[in-house]
Amino acid sequence: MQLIQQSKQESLPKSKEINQPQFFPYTNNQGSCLGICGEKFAVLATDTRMSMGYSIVTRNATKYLKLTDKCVLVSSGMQADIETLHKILKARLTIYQNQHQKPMSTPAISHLLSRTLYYRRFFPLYTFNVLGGIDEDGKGCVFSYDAIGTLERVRYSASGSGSALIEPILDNQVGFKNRGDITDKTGFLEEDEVVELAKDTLTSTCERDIFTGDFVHIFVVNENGVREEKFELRFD
Amino acid sequence: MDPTKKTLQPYVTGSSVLAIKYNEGIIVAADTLGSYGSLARFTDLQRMSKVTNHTLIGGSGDISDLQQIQKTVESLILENTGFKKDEEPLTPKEIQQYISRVMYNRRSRFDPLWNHIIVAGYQNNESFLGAVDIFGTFYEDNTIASGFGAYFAQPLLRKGYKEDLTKDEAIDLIKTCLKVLFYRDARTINKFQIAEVSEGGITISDPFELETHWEIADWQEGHL
Amino acid sequence: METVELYNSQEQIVLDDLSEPVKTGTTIMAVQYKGGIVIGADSRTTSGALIVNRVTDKLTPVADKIFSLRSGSAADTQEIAAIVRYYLNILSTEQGKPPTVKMAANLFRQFCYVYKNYLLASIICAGYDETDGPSIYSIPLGGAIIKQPYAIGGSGSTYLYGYCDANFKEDMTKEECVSFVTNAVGLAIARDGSSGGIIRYAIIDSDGVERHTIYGDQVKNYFK
Amino acid sequence: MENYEQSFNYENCLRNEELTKQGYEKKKQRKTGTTIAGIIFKDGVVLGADTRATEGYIVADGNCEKIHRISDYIYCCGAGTSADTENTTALISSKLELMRLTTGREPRVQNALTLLKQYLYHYHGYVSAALVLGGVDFKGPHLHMIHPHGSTSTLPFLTMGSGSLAAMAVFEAEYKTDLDEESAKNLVHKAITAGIFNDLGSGGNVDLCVMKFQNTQFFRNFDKPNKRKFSRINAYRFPKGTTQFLEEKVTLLRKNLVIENLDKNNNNNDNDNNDNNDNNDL
Amino acid sequence: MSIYEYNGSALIAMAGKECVAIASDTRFGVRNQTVWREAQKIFQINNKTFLGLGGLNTDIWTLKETFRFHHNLYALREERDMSPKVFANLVSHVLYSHRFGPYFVSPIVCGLDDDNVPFLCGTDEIGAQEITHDFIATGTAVESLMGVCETFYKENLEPEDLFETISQCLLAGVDRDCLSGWGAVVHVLTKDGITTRKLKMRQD
Amino acid sequence: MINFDLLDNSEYLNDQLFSNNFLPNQFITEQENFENFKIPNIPTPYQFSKKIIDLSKQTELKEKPQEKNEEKSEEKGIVKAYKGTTTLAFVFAKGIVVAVDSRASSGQYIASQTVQKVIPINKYILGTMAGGAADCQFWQRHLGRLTNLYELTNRERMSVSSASKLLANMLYSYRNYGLSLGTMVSGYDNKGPHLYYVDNDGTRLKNNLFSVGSGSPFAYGVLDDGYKWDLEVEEACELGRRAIYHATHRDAYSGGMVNVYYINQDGWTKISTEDSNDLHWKYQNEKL
Repeated sequence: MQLIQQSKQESLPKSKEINQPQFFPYTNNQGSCLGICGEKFAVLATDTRMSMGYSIVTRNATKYLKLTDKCVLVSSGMQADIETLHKILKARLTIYQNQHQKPMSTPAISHLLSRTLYYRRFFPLYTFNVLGGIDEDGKGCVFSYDAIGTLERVRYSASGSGSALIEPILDNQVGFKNRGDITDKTGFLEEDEVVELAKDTLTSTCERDIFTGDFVHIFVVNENGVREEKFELRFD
Repeated sequence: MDPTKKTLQPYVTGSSVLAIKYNEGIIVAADTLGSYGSLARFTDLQRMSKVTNHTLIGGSGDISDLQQIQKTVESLILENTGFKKDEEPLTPKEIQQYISRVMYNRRSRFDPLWNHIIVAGYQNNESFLGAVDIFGTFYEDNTIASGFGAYFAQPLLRKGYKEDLTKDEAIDLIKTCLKVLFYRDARTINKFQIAEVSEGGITISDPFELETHWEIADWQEGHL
Repeated sequence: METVELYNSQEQIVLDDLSEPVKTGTTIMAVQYKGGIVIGADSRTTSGALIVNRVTDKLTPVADKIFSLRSGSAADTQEIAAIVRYYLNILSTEQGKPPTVKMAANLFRQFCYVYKNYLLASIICAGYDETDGPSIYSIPLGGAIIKQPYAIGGSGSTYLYGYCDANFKEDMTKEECVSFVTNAVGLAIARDGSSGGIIRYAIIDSDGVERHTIYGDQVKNYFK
Repeated sequence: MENYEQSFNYENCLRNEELTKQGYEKKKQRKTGTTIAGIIFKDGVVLGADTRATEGYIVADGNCEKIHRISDYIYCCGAGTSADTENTTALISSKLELMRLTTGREPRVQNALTLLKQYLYHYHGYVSAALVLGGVDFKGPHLHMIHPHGSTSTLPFLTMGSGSLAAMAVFEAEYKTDLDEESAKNLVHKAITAGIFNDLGSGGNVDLCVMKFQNTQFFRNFDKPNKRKFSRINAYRFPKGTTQFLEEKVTLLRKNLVIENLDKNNNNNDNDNNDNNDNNDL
Repeated sequence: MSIYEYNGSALIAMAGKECVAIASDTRFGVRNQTVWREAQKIFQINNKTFLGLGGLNTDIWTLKETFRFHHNLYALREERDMSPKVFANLVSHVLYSHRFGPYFVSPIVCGLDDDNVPFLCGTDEIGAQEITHDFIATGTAVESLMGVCETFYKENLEPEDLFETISQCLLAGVDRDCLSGWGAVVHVLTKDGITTRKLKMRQD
Repeated sequence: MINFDLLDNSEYLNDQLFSNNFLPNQFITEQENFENFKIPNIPTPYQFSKKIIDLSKQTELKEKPQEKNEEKSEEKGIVKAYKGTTTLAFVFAKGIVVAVDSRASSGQYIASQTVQKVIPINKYILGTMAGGAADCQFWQRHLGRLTNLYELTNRERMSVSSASKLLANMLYSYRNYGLSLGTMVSGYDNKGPHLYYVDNDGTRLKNNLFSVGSGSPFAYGVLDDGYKWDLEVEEACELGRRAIYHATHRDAYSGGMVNVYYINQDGWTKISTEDSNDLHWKYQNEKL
């Protein structure tokens, strides 16, 4: 079985104590992003603040990638890793386009992203992603990930520094959890309602999460393509 | 790679570099000090350099790594002009992207270039101001400051920046920031250079000294 | 070599960490001339590479004609100076005559020695008294006490030993001595990142104390 | 049982140490990431502060008060661990008040400075309060800064906290001697705003305190640069019955029960004459 | 793991129109294991003051008794109940006296003062007071609770609406936290009395 | 596919690729250059991901902070991967029952309540997910690919035994690299029902009954009590469901839905998906 390779552990240098300080290759530039899907659309949003420690590096970072007309990726975490991931995906999609003469479908991209993240299992890309769009059947879809590529198709998801603040709101408003007044818990919200909700959740989040703020890029992916909106948050 | 051969920490370092866009270009400024620990060792280092007719890079952090980056970029440009003679020269954006990939890869090898690089360019009637840091993070902004400048100069630059900032206003603003840095950063000396990136190309000024004020000294006298 | 604070950690400087004690990097010196002494110091107080106070007064009087020059932790040295001043006050009231420099220096020694594991304080105690005339005591870390014709201290002093060895003469005139002190402190300010700002100096002789300040823009610039 | 006024109680230290050894991590205490600043003008002092208190990266309080009263004419801004700044200033404040009552004179700023300095030095930086102390007494306006380890500086303009660099940049760039009151206020406002917008640990509103001889004006929320920009609060409606519950118990307050009144055992359940007296004197 | 996560807790207090509500979960766990589902984390101090304590259970009970002792002593000496503000000062004072060896709790004090104006005060483990006019959340689920409260809170709610809002906030927050839940109790305090409800919620 | 080459040429190529001026002949189109594991270029690469990724068992405390020159504690476990679980599977006379909960936690935060923790490897073999969610998903998908390839090549289904062995061997080659998974490979082949436990150390055990994950102690109690060899299918499914429910009730890191699968000679079928909350009130009412 050629697949089972011998571990190269033996050939590695012995783990003798190296007292010199080792460079730590990660930093967290923070930020929040979220994705909510409706019946025939998906809404994705990400803030534009990029911070390093307690200082704001730039107020206009781009943390999103329009992959196809039907698919948008929003990310947060370490900016250098995010850009690298986006470049890898862009390259892969271009190759796919050239080989197959069609854009990749959103669920296929979701698996591609998952694998790309997992191939860095031993040196993770420090990114927290939400992928959303519409699938082959025209239904809205959102995929949630962790940093090393766990993949799940969900109805809504949030990631980044404010994820713990955003997700319970969505549980209540989109997932109708614990809501005695709602009978149909599988229903979807309307498009403009979801956009309003995304704006409000991010506004609330930036009131309480110091790393989220400045502006929000909101993407609405539906059958007409991707619509982009920019929205203002707090600057402090 | 043998860990003992890496730059585990920077040796000769430069402090802040500041940059701001104005209506017809970009002003970049830095002091001329190369510190060796707390020793002010090299006092006439030029930390900004012109890499093409349109692009200037300035860097803070380790000077050896900065020089390495300058050499890499120069060879890239040499290589590039060899292949595409008739075409447009490399844009500032392309140079920034190249530096960011180089720095990201060095970071991924646990052997980073200890720099914060500022790339300023003016090409095709458009000014470009971007930066790359030790991790390979790159970004563009209207005002950029590295090192201590991120804390001291950036607030002033952000406040002072407006769409139609004139050149004189920009230079005044930058000079104020340099003065503040000289007051408050222990690794800055009062010997600065200002570079101007605009339609007419790139000019880097001779080192000059700023007027400083010390009247507040009288308040402290006699107090512990 | 001292590590470089700005780049050796990932977060460039930890700003919310206020627990970092404030230190005076410092250049301090006291020199005896015929009939008096001249004391001088820079004015920079740093925490890492950040300048907390650029016009610190490091010449702290503990009695009318006795000064302490502080280097090390700002809190420790301020506190010791305050305690010594208090003791000397009581002593002089009890004795009915001003204290001698020797007394003051030994009080400093006492504190520095007994609490040497808890303090970061290196002090030069200098002054003029009727008994011994001008005298200078140096109390380095650990709490030794050494009487010297001239004393230098602080991080900037490492740059000065050669200069002082070459230029110090016994029985200088007052003017010679003042220019010796100001030149030396200026040299240290030029090269030591932890020293800087203005030069404060004082002339102490039988007539009393004469304090002077040379503002930062008037300190001789050695980089031109 | 215990005399809390005297000093700190160390009885839990051993237990907590043991827990740390077992591997339980310590929690971050509530800090005021803070920008605080002070400036001296012609005939007084202006102090300023932002209003954000953070716990980790969560804003614990978006509009807290960081300018503490020491006496009528002495105020103090605090940065660092908020419990420390609050309690340290309260302690010194009460000491000065006692001093005022004993001597019959207004306390001087130097009094407050010495007390604070000695208190902080005593705890070797473990009481992490970084303070900007300002006040006006008969010797004129005073402004001091006290570091957690007990060292002090005296300057015409001072800043502290994580946003101090941004605020100091504004001061260094624009400070002039002999400012008038209005421009001093504006300058402090500008400095605090620089901290608020450039430092993530600082945020919220601007508080100012203007002190002149025998005259103190406190401007709570002098400027509110960060109002919430978007709200759809009326979209969230939870009609009655949204939440399901298992049990319900209604207790009426006892003074409304007739039985208690018949009893007449003078149990004193009416709390209508409560005074709000502070016993905050540690 | 922090010692605060040893037992798990989630608490919110919210102000309404002449009323306040305080809610907590009722889990008592030992790390991942849920031991008891009826744990009490909210204590009534007097007719108009409630104390909620999150954090390490052993410290919760120690402190609760300490506060009760001080409160009773005060009541005996002064022949009146402590107002919520005074009680909040007591809490902060006792906690700060343990500055260098703190109790691992995060208390919330809420109540109505003499004019039936809501009073809310939270402190951290060493007694830094945070007096607000809208809501306070604490416990292991604090981030989630902060998010929902910030979104759903409205000013001047009537007691019934306040109950629905605080309950929805608590449930939404707790359902995203592993270490709290398993039942919740909500007290709504108005000038006439106290309504206590036990919520039906997820049991995982 | 799995390349351990530490020199890692792809980095240099990436240099060229992602600068905007790469030359056409340096453009790489083969997938393999993307689909490689990237190993950090440090003397002890296999310790790196252990340090970075927080996958320690929630029931255990983190290692004590030791000497001062150890790495800074804030550098540890910055990547909070999804994890946590109660899974169980048992063999009985009429087949195999696999039951799982559906919670993924990241630290103490519940990242998802709807994770599919049963991963179909092929029509006859199921794997379960416990430990790091990404590890389980990836390796079991990979295993699925291999079994399908095997089937295409050899015209017979891969046995459960060899599938589990294959997985165990793959995991063994990554021993000490910080992988975290405890999976049960269960299925039917021509020799009958089989159940194997495979974990990240390369352990492979065969038994009739397993439960894995932080809630497994609670599940074992119910399972051991109710387990008999000759259960009816309904009874067996109910036993699995009840065991998972009890685990979700007592264990903080388990919860969400209870999914029950049943495998017999015709392959696997999903029996039910029920909210553990509904189950709680159902069982509660039964008690009354």
